[in-house]
Amino acid sequence: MSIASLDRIASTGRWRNRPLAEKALIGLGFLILAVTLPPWPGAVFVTAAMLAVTFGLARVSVKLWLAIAALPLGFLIPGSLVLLVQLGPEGIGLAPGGAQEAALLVLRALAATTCLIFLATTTPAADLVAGLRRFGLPSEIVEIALLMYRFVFILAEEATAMTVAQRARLGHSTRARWLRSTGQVIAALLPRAMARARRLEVGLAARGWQGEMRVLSDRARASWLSLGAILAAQAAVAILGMLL
Amino acid sequence: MHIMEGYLPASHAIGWYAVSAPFFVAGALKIRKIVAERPEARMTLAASGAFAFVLSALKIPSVTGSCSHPTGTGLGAIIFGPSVMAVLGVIVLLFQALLLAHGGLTTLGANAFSMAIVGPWVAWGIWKLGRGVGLSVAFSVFFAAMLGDLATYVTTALQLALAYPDPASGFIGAAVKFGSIFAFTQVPLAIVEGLLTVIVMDALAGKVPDDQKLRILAGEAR
Amino acid sequence: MTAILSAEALRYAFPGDVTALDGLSLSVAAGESLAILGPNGAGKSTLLLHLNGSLRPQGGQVLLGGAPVGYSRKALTAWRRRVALVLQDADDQLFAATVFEDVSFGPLNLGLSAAEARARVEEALEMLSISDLRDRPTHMLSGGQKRRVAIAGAVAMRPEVLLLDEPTAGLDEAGSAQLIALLQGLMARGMTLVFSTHDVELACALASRVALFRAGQVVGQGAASDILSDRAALTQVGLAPPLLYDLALRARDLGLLDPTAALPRTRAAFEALLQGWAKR
Amino acid sequence: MTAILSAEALRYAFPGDVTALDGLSLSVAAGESLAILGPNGAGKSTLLLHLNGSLRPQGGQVLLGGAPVGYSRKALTAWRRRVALVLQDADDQLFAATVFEDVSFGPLNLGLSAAEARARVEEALEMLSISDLRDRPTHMLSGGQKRRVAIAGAVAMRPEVLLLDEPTAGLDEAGSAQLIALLQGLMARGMTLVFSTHDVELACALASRVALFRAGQVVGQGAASDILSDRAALTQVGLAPPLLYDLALRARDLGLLDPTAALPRTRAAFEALLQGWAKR
Repeated sequence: MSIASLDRIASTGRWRNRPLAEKALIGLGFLILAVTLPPWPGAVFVTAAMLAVTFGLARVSVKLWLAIAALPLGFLIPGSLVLLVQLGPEGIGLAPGGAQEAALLVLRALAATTCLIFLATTTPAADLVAGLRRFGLPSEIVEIALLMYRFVFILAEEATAMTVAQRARLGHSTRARWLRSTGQVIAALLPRAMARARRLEVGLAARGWQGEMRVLSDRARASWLSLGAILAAQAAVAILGMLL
Repeated sequence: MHIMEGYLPASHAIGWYAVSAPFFVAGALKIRKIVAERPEARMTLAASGAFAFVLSALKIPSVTGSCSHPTGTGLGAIIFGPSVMAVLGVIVLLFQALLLAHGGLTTLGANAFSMAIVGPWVAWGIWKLGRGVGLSVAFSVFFAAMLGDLATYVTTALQLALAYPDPASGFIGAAVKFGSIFAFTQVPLAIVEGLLTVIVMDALAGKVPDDQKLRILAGEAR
Repeated sequence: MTAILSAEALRYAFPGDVTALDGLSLSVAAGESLAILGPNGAGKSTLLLHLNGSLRPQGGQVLLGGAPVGYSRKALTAWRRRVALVLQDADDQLFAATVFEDVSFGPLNLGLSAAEARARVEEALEMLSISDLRDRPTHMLSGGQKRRVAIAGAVAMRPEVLLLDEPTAGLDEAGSAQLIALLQGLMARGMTLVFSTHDVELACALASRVALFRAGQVVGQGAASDILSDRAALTQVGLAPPLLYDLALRARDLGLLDPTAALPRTRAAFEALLQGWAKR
Repeated sequence: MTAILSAEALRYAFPGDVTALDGLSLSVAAGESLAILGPNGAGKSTLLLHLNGSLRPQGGQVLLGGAPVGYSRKALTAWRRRVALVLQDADDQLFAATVFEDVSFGPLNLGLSAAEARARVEEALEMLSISDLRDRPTHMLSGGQKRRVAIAGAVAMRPEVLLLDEPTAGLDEAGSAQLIALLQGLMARGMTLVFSTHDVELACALASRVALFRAGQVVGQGAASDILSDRAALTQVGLAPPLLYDLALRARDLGLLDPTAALPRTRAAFEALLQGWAKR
């Protein structure tokens, strides 16, 4: 997955224009349930609910979802297997109850990951960060984060182009050459990032920038009804997860 | 090494948020002050953060054939200073979670502690120490980046061990287990990152100084 | 003809003694479309940056409505309210997450109410034919779309003068043609345009007046039809007349065209000449 | 005619299902100069990135010298030794402090000795007429100079095929003309050129053959003179014939020009026609 891939999926997806509050409540609400409910069966319910919403309602492609999930799974496999063994005075052995602990961990981590991927595939990161303003994050920090989001794609494109150019001239054909070439890309990127920052300063000053970065938002508002329905569903999952 | 979403129990997730919060708040206050004095610092800080993000997305073909990535921790700390890096690092981690599903939201506090706080402070400390005792720039940069990197990995391993102590040997045993999976394997990568950072700092030293900025501004002279 | 904006004996050198403007004077009249035409490196962008106060001259001065400008924050704000600048690389000017949000930045900076700002944004989106892009993420737009969004962001501030740096650079034929038509639409509504370019064809299509730049100086200026058909003047800045003018001038030399007849500005106009020659 | 490089039914889509190549096939013959002509967003750059293995097709295959290519590190190295790529933005490909160092990057990566690499660099600098810039810092060059340095960096590897993405984008008239002349010089030495452009005039000046691109497919190809004078074919990709062709075609329709006569490719050639008409 390249940097722009997930963002593109979120920006072009079917749920792009659904109210932010709805998506945030679904993703974050279930995420909280995923890590607080007993993994069995709570996390299983969360996983089922999230996958249903992600694939059934938001219509995220299963193939893309799997490609995104590959990275966290790469962590989860060694991270759960390690619980199977113990280090005792007599050396390495099977941990008693390790299998169960690992299984519960896998259930919880998977449930939480489905929530994260739901958010990532339905909501552009910029929308989520902009929403942090309402949670009291200082506007300067939010603005820096949003500008960073803009710069990330521009710089990533430049870095990719530089790497392509170096590969074309065989700059990555051995490990030593790779190291030198990558160092050169990074070194070339930093002054370019700073130059971009200065040009943006000129560009925004020309638009009457006074030091604050206010924009009008034209986003859909969530209805209390839909938020209530989401909360009700989450309450049901919570109750089921605790009782069963 | 980012701890994945949902890997830590809720109590640990909250605990690490609490540990990281003061560093983030201190950095945020500092940034507010900088931005109040120079509004345009927003752009520079954002570009720095974006640079750190893109850096972390560059893949390193590691010795074992699998791919890892530089953390950029050392480079960032040396150039921008550790307190600002705490904030930029947290934003970078947030974007990594949302744009790459790398790391997570519940584990953001823990990842921020290892990658945006411990790593930069260690790197910055070693850099200052190295320069202080008269080590050359290249060696100071190398050790700062390498040890900053290693400190990050070791912190991650300790965080995991704290969450999942070994049934027989407790925290120590778990630290060895997680260390052998998530930290010791990273030693060659830390060395690579050290070397890479030296190359970058070296190349940067030969780059355009600040007084060229207007030339770049004017576009034509680019 | 009153000058709405003028530069008087501007001097500017970049660090390292790279002279960009070398005592340059130029006036912009209200309602005109002025092309700043010259090769790369002639100081065109540097002049535009001076005309809205992004750079401060090391010598000479800029006059706005006949009065010397100030460089205090307040003076700059008032100036930029009247004179908007669109940079060559739209990525240097767009920052918000969506098109609508981005275009609203300028109007809000003017201190307008949300309702008023919204009306301005709608109007600007409409004028640049990008109303359908309003919810699109800015970083996912094509080059031509980004350019139009950047212009909309400037237009939404309802400036008197719009400065554009290489407005069609990087656009393909269809994209250029569309942008030229949109800019002509802005002119029809009374906007004053000043644009830099190294493309004589663009100058021919869009300019009412042309100033020739070389090495930080104006080496010739006048009505577009005069300057763009003046081979000698264009040659000294390393350019040639637009192809149609060039051929028509040649035809005039050969007696195929009446010396008093207007030169053809479009393919269609030249084809009309061909028809005349075919009938002879 | 043997194809030195060819694409067979290439498919490529960017994440989010943006199709860039849609079953595209195209062959490059040794010694030709092939223009990949189409509007922005037609998939031109994406094809070039496939032709040197920078992107891997999701369907179809690339053939080099008739044999399917591999994507192992070794195969890619051998491939890129024969097929060089120059990107559109020269700033993306200059890394070293000076021109000489930068051009030596490729030869050194080929594993050549210092002496041999030096000879290659000198030769490449010579071929691009930039020997006098050898010790200049790369960041102090003009746009046109940077472009030539980037091409020299590719030429120094002595590839058989040179792929160029929008080689004259952003250059002024003089810069373009110079670059076109230099590229013609490379062709004269037997280099095969493949370049992308949305500029029919560039295709007219440099290409021996033209492939028309639209929406990730080749919708027409043939000798440059045929394709560029085919109004219908060009119109379907949103382009028009080069101005001179267009006028000459019109003249042909009007009976001013013999239907079998070659169309004028330069201003001088058209002026010769004008002289003919003046004498009638």
